[in-house]
Amino acid sequence: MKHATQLAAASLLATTALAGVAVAQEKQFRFVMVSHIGSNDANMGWLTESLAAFEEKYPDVTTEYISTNNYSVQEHVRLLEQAIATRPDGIAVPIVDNDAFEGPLRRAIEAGIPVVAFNIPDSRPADERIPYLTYVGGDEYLTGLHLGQYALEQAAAGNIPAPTGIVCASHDAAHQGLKARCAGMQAAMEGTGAKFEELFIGAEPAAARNTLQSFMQANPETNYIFTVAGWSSPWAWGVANDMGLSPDVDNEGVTVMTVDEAPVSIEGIRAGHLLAANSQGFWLQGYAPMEWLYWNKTLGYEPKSDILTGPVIINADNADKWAALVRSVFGDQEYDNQNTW
Amino acid sequence: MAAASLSGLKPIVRQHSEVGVILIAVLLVIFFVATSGGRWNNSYNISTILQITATLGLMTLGVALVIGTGEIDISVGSTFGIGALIYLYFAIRIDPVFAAMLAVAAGALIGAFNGYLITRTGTPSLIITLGTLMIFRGLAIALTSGFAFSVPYKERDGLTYFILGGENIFRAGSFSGVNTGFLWLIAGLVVLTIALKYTRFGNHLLAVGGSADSAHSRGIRVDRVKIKAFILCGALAGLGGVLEAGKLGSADGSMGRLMELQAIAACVLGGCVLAGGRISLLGALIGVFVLSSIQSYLVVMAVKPQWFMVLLGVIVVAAALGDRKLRHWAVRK
Amino acid sequence: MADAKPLIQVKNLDLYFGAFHALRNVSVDFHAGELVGLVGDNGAGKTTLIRVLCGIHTPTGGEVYFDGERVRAFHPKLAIDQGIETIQQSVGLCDNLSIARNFYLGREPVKRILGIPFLDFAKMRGEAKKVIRAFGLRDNVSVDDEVERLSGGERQSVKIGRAVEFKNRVVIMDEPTNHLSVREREHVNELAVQLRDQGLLVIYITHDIFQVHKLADRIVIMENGEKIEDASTDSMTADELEEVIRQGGRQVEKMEA
Amino acid sequence: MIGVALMLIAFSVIDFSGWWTVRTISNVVHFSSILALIAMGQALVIVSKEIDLSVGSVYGLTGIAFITFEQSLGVPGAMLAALGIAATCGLVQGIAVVWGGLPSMIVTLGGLFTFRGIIYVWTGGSVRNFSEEARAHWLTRAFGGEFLGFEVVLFWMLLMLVILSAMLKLTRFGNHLLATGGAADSAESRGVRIDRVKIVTFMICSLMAGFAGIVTLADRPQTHVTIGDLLELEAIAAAVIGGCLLSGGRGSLLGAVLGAFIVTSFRYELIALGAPSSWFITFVGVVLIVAVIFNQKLARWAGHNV
Repeated sequence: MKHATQLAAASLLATTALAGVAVAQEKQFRFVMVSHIGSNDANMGWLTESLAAFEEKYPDVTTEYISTNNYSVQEHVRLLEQAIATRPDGIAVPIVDNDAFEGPLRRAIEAGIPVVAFNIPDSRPADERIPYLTYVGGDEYLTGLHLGQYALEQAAAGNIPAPTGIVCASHDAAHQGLKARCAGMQAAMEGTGAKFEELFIGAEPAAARNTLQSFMQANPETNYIFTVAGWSSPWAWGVANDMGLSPDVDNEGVTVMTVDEAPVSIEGIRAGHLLAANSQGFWLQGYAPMEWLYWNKTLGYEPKSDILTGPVIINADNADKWAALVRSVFGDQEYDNQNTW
Repeated sequence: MAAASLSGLKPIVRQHSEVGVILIAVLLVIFFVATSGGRWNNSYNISTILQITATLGLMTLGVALVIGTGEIDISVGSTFGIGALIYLYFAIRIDPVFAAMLAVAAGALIGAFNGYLITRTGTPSLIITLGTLMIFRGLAIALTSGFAFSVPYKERDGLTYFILGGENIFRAGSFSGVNTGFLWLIAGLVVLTIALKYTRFGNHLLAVGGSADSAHSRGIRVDRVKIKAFILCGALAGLGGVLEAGKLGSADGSMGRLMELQAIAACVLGGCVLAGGRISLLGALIGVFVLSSIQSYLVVMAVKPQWFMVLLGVIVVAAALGDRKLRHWAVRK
Repeated sequence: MADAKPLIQVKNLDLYFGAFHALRNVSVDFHAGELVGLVGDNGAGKTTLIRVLCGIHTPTGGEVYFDGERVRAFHPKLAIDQGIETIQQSVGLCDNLSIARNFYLGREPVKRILGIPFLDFAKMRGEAKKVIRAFGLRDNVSVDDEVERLSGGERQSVKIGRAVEFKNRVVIMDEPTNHLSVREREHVNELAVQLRDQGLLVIYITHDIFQVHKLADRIVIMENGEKIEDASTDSMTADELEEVIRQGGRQVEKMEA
Repeated sequence: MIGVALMLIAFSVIDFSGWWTVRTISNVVHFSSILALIAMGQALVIVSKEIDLSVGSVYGLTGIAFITFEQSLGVPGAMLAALGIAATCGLVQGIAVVWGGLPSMIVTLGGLFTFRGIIYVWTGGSVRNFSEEARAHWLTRAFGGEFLGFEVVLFWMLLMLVILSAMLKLTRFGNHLLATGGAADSAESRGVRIDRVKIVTFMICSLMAGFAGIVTLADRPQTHVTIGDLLELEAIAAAVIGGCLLSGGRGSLLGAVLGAFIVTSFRYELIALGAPSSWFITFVGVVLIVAVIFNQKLARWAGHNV
């Protein structure tokens, strides 16, 4: 009994200590970002960094970052409802699923809480969609599409081989955004006659490599690998390298592409391992929604169009500049740590 | 004096296994109200917690019944997901009521499959249901990569949609009301508690969990009782899936993922003995409430998402330990 | 006093548990109004035999007739429905249930309310209390208490009371006097004789040949899954029977070797 | 074992893409070895009649600790510290199970969440890299390099198989472990300290999972915080397919290794057949059920009372 009490007391203390930070300071506004980019996704760093920068600039605003730890609509809606229950002054949320998010968001908007969509918009026509203030973010489908088109341009220029088989390696089969990236890539590759496959590799590194290797073994015509997360690109490169498929960017063997402006993506491009990545402007996706919520609260601004932060192609030509930018946000040490090549 | 009055409570704790979890729930609620400054204890949040309690609770009732027979069912998370997908697929194409019945029937079928394999082959239920957990999770993921499973928000305002997980009834003043799923849960709790305590089926179920050999020697068809429990469990998980899908209007392949573990944790918190024979349905539901309250507290207090899992894991074990120590104290002379 | 036609007839019964041959070609008749002592050392197969009779095990080969009818399906439910009650050593009570619930386990009385069959608690409590008090249950133990709290003797009383209460044709007692005090033991033995006198078939299993010889009409001795002796108590003394067990045991061992 | 033979025959028959090629075999053997290391620990826990759901998280936590500590402690120090963390995970869970009297399923479920959460809190969602010097360190090569044309993890796995099998069959502790799982009461009445046996078994299981994590990352230090996700399911499946009975007291480490091989080969074969890889989960489930029933029938046929 004694041990149990101590344990319980310790955990409750830990909770209050963490919570205390949020309650202690007197602030005028409290904005909440409810995200599906969680502890299992390195891109969370962009969003939390930009929220911190925003708080620094606007000392009268508290920002909170709430996220699921795996991609699940069910869980995400639950978090959203609980966030609404705290009556924040503004909410930023990706519209992962129109149908599931419409109910709670309409209720929040009716209750006078301004909502900004980020990262994923409500894909329906403007008059049908959830009446949020605006959308800030990229476009998952375009991310895949533009990257695919860029690769075809490079192939036409003779820098890389023409596609004979493309695999879109996805780490979460339930994540709608990842499916949209693959769909974009597929659309770009249509007409080339190359075989396109979507492969669910899972998020476990050893199992993912095993899966990808098995796939490459069974489908020897595959020569483009598109990893829909930056952190899985070294795995794909490693598998192809082990199999002697010359995965570096050259006119033979396999070509690897990925997404995100993460250090691992940028450094992969700089080292010649990766052809290109696609930035969605993650830093802006954290900062800009807060800015719009603040302006809406203080000035009554209501932007009349979506604000696109991407996609922007990162390739060997601009990777150095990207590296400098990202270093300035994360700091040198964190940047180097995140480079897992 | 104090010691004497405390030991006077022992028989109550001994006979009502839910006392421990009620105590934990009360203490937690007091703590949450005191420290959250109204962020936890507002009507909107409470109604959210009750909504989670409703769907997870229906699943937990079924799991508790299976635990009562001395078996375990960890496939319910996948059954929940399959139920949700079936409901959404047919609700928009045929009719919500028909779809709901189909989803519950599918759940019952999965339960029957589990029960049949377990009783027929005498294999541990943990392994069989682990197998079906994976089978139907894979199926759910495969299904959702081919079709969209959703019902648009605007179309979800008919009476049938309302009954199957619709929004906020009893809305009054500042109280934002509860989801109809909660009524299903209460109905399930009442019916099953009566069935468990006051009917032959309940007596047989507990006897099977207490001592399958003794029950068998008294002429009880142990296998049939177990299969019935699994069928009920599957059907309840399917119903939970329907209500969750009815509320969300959409589902992905991860629907219900990890809920099986929460359901088992809730049962243990609520005083169900995993060895079988002693269960408390009310206790299990309060266990669900405790779990969803903790989760919601961490969210509304903006605990960093990284801490979330650590605290959840530690609190589940600590609460199970506290509950056990309390019961230990009550049994001691 | 026994009927000419056997109530239970066992013919060439064989039973395997995996590779283990638990019953070997056992044939034996039991008549109504007879008290049969079934004797043998531990592992001789006596408990296995009666577990076939009360439906727990299904035999691998051979036939069982009840009242002249071939028994084709084995399940305790069927046995109980036909009036075979068993008092077993280790099974029969569920620790987690109350005395009243255990008493009626498997044949619970119901009362219909709105057409739904609810348990008839008033009857269950009343009857269980009446019978069990007669078997010497302490006054401070209520029929609502869990069986877990009873002593070994009290548990035995619940089982015997239950077997006696329901009017049956066969009562099988498996080591009924284990864990009992001397007084309780005499009481149980008297009951066995009483039941026989009421015209029931009583099968009394024990390894104490001297105790059962005083009660039984007939003794059946088993060894290593086989029947090795079947004699009326008039024809052989207890000492002679004990010698058979000794000899029989040795004979079988030789055969095995 | 019969199962493995049947499966290999089946694969050879339905083979579309060259099952019997060196690269396929070495690919399957590599991941099988990693999974087998975890499955062997799991098998020991199952033999003691408990279960450990936390192995996937312990695998991840240890691996990430190894990479993170390398900067401050160097390769040998990081390795020891990481294994120390793994042992602590096992110790804490074992104590909660034995002295707290809680079902191991609940405790290790808590462990699954807690250890994964610790990874998140500690790393903030991204893993640091492994320096060039560390990758070239002889100890890293010893655990992650190649030997005789095979990944060295295969030989580590075989070594652990021999050591643990010897421990289980030839030592007093092994005897106590089997007795604890087979009949805890009887074991206790013969003076076996079942609480210690169980705690040590949990520690061995966590150590094996941690060791697998280190071996994996020594080979490929490119990882992510999701490392070890859902591996517990594959490890339990491997142990059960290999003939561990959940009723405790019986189990074979060689079986667990072969079980890991079956699970991994199924993944390969499914992908080779062109099935969507989400079906893999479904198929592991099917194989699990079929194998457990098959093993049980086999054991009963052989005369065991299970």
